[in-house]
Amino acid sequence: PSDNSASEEKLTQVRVSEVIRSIFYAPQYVAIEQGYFKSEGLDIQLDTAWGGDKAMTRLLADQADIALIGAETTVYVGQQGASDKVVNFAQVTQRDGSFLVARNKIDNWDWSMLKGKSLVGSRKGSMPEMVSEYVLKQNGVTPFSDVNIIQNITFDNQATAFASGTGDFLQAFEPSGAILEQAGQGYVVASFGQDSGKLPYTVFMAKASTIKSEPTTIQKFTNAVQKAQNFIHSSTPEEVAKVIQPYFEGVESKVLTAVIKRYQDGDAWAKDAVIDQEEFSNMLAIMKEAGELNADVSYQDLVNTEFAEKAKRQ
Amino acid sequence: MVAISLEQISHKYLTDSGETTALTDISFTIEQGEFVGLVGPSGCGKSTILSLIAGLLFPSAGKVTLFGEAVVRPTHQLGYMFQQDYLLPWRTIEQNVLLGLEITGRLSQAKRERALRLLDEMGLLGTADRYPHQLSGGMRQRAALVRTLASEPQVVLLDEPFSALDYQIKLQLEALIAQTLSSHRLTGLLVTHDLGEAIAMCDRIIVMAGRPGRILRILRVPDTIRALSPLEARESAEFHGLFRQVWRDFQDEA
Amino acid sequence: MVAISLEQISHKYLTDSGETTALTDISFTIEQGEFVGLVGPSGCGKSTILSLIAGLLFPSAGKVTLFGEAVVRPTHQLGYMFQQDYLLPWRTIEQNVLLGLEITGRLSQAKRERALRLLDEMGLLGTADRYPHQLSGGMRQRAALVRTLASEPQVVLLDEPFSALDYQIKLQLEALIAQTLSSHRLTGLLVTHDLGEAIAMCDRIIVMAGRPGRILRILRVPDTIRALSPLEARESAEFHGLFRQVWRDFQDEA
Amino acid sequence: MKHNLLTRGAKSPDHAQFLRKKRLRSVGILTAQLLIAVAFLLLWEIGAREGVINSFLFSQPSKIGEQLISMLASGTLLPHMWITIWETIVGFLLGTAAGTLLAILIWASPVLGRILDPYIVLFNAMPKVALGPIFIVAFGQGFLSIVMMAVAISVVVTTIVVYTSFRDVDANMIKLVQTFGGNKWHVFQKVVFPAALPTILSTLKVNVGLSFVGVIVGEFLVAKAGLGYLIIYGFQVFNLTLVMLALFLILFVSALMYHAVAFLERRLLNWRN
Amino acid sequence: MKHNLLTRGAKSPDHAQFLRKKRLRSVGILTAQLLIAVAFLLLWEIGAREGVINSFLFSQPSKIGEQLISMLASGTLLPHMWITIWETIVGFLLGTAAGTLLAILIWASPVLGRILDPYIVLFNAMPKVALGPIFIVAFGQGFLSIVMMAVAISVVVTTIVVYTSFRDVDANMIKLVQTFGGNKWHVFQKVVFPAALPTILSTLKVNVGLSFVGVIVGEFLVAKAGLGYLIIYGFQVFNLTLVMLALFLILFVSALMYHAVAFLERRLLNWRN
Ligand SMILES: Nc1ncnc2c1ncn2[C@@H]1O[C@H](COP(=O)(O)OP(=O)(O)OP(=O)(O)O)[C@@H](O)[C@H]1O
Ligand SMILES: Nc1ncnc2c1ncn2[C@@H]1O[C@H](COP(=O)(O)OP(=O)(O)OP(=O)(O)O)[C@@H](O)[C@H]1O
Ligand SMILES: [Mg+2]
Ligand SMILES: [Mg+2]
Repeated sequence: PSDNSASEEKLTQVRVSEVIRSIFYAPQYVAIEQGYFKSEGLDIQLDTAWGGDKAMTRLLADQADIALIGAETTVYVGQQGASDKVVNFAQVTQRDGSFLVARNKIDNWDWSMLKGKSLVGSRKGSMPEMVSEYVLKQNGVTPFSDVNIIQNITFDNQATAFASGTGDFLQAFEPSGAILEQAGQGYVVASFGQDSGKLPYTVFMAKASTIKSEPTTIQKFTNAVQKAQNFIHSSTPEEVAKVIQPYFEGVESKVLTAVIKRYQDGDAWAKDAVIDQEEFSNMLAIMKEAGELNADVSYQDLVNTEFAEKAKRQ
Repeated sequence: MVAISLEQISHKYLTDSGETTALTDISFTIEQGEFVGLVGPSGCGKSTILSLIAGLLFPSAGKVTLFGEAVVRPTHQLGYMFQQDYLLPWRTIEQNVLLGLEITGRLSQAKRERALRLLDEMGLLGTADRYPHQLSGGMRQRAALVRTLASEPQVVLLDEPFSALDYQIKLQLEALIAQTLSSHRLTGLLVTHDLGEAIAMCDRIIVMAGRPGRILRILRVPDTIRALSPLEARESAEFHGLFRQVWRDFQDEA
Repeated sequence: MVAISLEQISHKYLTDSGETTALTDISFTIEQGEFVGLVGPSGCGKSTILSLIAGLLFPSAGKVTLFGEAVVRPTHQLGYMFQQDYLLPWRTIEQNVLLGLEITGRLSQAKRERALRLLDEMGLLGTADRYPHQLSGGMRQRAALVRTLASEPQVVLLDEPFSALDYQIKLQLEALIAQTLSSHRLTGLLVTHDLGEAIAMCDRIIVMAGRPGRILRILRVPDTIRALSPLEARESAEFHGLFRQVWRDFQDEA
Repeated sequence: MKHNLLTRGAKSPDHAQFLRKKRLRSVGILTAQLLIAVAFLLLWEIGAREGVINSFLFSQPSKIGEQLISMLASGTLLPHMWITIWETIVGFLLGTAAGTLLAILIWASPVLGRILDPYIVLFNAMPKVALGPIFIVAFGQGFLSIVMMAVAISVVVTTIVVYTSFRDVDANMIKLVQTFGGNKWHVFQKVVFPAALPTILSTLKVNVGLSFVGVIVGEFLVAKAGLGYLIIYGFQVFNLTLVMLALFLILFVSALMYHAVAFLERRLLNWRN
Repeated sequence: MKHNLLTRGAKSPDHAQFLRKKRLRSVGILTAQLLIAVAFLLLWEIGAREGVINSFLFSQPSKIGEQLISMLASGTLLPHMWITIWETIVGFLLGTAAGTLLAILIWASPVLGRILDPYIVLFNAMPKVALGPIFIVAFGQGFLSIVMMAVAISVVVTTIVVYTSFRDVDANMIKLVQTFGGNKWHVFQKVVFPAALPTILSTLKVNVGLSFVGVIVGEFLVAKAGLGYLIIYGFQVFNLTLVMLALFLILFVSALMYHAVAFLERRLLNWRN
């Protein structure tokens, strides 16, 4: 279905580094597969960094033009005093994408059931971990004193460790949650995203200097993202799954569909690319709660909504 | 009394590429107290014979006996000296000398003292606490001799014990060993490729030829030569006669 | 004409722990065509003297000349033979033999043919394409001799070339080398710790003592002995006289 | 004499006996080796089926086999293998060349060697894995970073082993060349290098392993393809059968490369017979 | 004779001359080494200040120094170092013990050795980094996994080196013990083990490095503390000064452990003088 009207030579090359390959970032794959980028005159070279630090490093080392990472990294980079700040310009996901998985089915879930148990979480300072701690506190569970959070396992291995008997609960990302359920190794009992409120969880970002020198490219890019967001919100999980299947070799389409449905139902994907101040402040609050915010950072410095607003109006 | 006897020994080494007949039809006996030389070209099986007597190897055919008993394993009736001293570098001379007694579990205060006395006799007074690398080549070989004697063997097998030494030291050590063996009334079997050495030191000489290893002839060293020290023996007229004779055997063989 | 001359040479080796005086006040000359033996106990500096003559080392004091010219670096006028053959195991015998010519860039078809002829003369016909490990010890040492001669030296330095060999082979090689050097009219300097060997092979003998290395005496071998082959020489009465004489010198020293 | 497989090539009855015994033992050893492998796979399969082993985590041989066949059939497997092998070969050759060159330099100039020594020790002791991020910044996010990781891991070991083997060459062989008036270059070319070659070649066997480790580490860091990438990706999509398959293929490839170098070694050293 | 620092211990004027020359050269070499280090740090600092080097990604020496001092002052640094060192020591001792034991087994039973041979080669060639997840599953998510990673990385190398040094013991020394009627245990205890000890000890120097690599890899995988953890955490919050500091400390610790083992080696082998 891609639009081939623009000839190959005219395409502007854009190097995009995504933090990991995840169904959570479906809008991005949709924008590529549906030809939205191409019709805007962009040729996307997608590369998976396998880690927020690595993706950010690539951006900073000029090995990528745009990165898709959690917005918290821009805060970290900002508070470490980078001269060329990294600016968020287009939101992809608006909630934490993780779920709480228990070993057994629990019908009437209450967060207080976590008390006295252990939870396999993420590394200290990472967004999922901070969200998790925030959600726990919101629900009257004090992290570390009420619940033992196991923080030391690499992202790749958390689900495996849980399945091999580590911890009572797991903060799971998809498709791990769905696969665990399918295999009868665990059951999703709650969604962290639901309880954390909206925040700029994963966004497209670029260096301030890039945004300044290439505004048209950034605009075109944002336009394409907006189109993908429209597509996702007007299509069935099956239709979305079909489009992004090539990016998930080795994942059954059944699982893919289930996960997409879960994200759609959970309102995980932003309707538009605009990062509003409220969402951003929510994220800063969560970071502050976690003790990782130790310098004042401003919404104005780190967020640019100009392009997203324009794309939304089109 | 017969100390060592070999009866129609033959021995083959088997390897992937084939078999080497190291010895064929070897028979000889050595009387107690005798000192016998074993000479022959490299590879004729001299070391193999010593290994058979020592019980380190077993013959493909034939029978080896030590004091009338078949050899089935190494025994402390027997001492072995090698071309190199093989003093263990991490042990002091005393510890090296006591190695055999240690292994056979016969180490006692009396034996330790006897060993130290032997060291003295060999002119190694004061070296007991030194490490081998602090000694000269001749001293090391003498220490190796003490190590052999410390286990109180009846029979001593010597596999070219002088060939790694300086000529002067070699002549001195030849005299020392000949004298020590006879004063301890030990039976000796000396392997050497130096025909002159064998004639000068031994009572009898077994001359071997190679490929396959066999005995060319066994000859008795005349008493006139035997009465002399190894250094003097080399100058006697009979020595040269004997030397020529065996030398011609070798040349004919080659 | 004087081939080699050493004038009041002394040499010290310096190491962290101190200095070793290897040689003091060494003076001698060797005439062209002469074959001189250098004997003395281990460590008395025999190899050091050869290294000085070969230009591998420079004396702490004194002057070394070769055919009247001061020695400043190794030259192809000079050939060197070692105790071991040091044939390069990855080269065929032919390639080994041509090593010297290769290094000095003098390899030509004529020289190659000459070298192969030398191999034949030494009884190594047909071994040119073999690797060293396929040869016996005696053959290897003979190949090393050919390697030395192939570079057409005027002077040959021999550092205990026989001491790693079997007695029989050693006697054969002694004769071969003595004969080859004289037939090529080469000057030779033979280091050995076997006094008998030096007497049997050489025209003159330089007897050294150690710690520090110095010359004890220089003696001429009587023509009667020189006329004989090394094997025969050992049996002559003069041989024993000379041997005794030097032997006593050694004993006095020690 | 009648010969069967066990006594073929025998030179005599005794030798036949000897060969039979020896070959029977070899057969026995081979059998034991196969038995171990088969028992391992069988126990795994049965354990997984019976639920003793968590087949969800460890997958099971039959599933891994299916995955292998399906990926072979769809042509999605071999490209990953080739990429990893190719990266390893490039890293291996570069690492060996760089290490040997450095060793030659140090041999030729002992002063340089002494100056560099503490840095070499330091770089050798440093876990190169920790340098990963610097590699990304310095060499970009692809092939070059991976290859450089392979080089970094293997280069110092090569230098040390090669230099040691240069240094251990019999001093008398060097003296031999010097008596012929040979200079340092002659010494190196005629003696030191050929004498050290066997050691150098046998290091290569180790080196190819180190390069492979470097490539896998590098692929974990930056790959878009390759066996290391398959592992990362397999975890991401929680397809542990894919992870296990990748692990087996890594084993397979490393064995393959080890034997390739061993073969090369034998060919190059055939003067030894 | 008047002696200064350069000629202290001289036995004669010539020797004094020799010592002076030698020691002057050593001083020269030390100076060159320091110059390299200083130049490196200086260029880095200046480059960062002038903006030639991206000081955000690479940090700069002065900032790293500040970070070091502030972390030392707050007492948050040393615990991380101790943990890493402790894990390395445990992994190192276990790996060496296990490797030596395996070597002894193989030496004592050559048939066992031949049976295990291909598996040992395979395990050796396998990049252990790739096994990380299996370690988590098998050994949990803490200390044990980290130590086991250190063991896994060092054990085979130890086995191979130790076994090789057992095998290379002069056959005549073994024969010596046998002529005294010694059995296999005597041979091992009196000759093979002590003769191989120098080689074993010098492997330890390499081993401690390997164990350290294992620990860092393990810490990347599951650590709650340690220098590897500091790197991960530093990246997580984009404090690259912390990352660089951790890298420097890793260098420092690895050099420290290398020299500790070298010291131990010298002490244990003092019979050599
Ligand atoms: N372990 C072995 N395996 C195969 N062949 C062997 C073995 N040991 C010795 N041989 C062969 O047996 C023959 C006799 O060897 P042996 O060592 O007894 O000779 P030798 O007379 O002592 O020689 P040398 O004077 O060189 O010590 C030689 O041809 C040798 O190659
Ligand atoms: N490179 C060196 N450094 C220090 N000392 C040395 C060196 N080479 C030789 N020596 C010492 O110099 C002395 C003479 O040595 P040299 O090798 O010339 O003796 P040698 O007569 O050839 O002995 P051998 O008969 O054992 O070959 C010895 O004491 C030796 O320890
Ligand atoms: Mg022998
Ligand atoms: Mg010498």
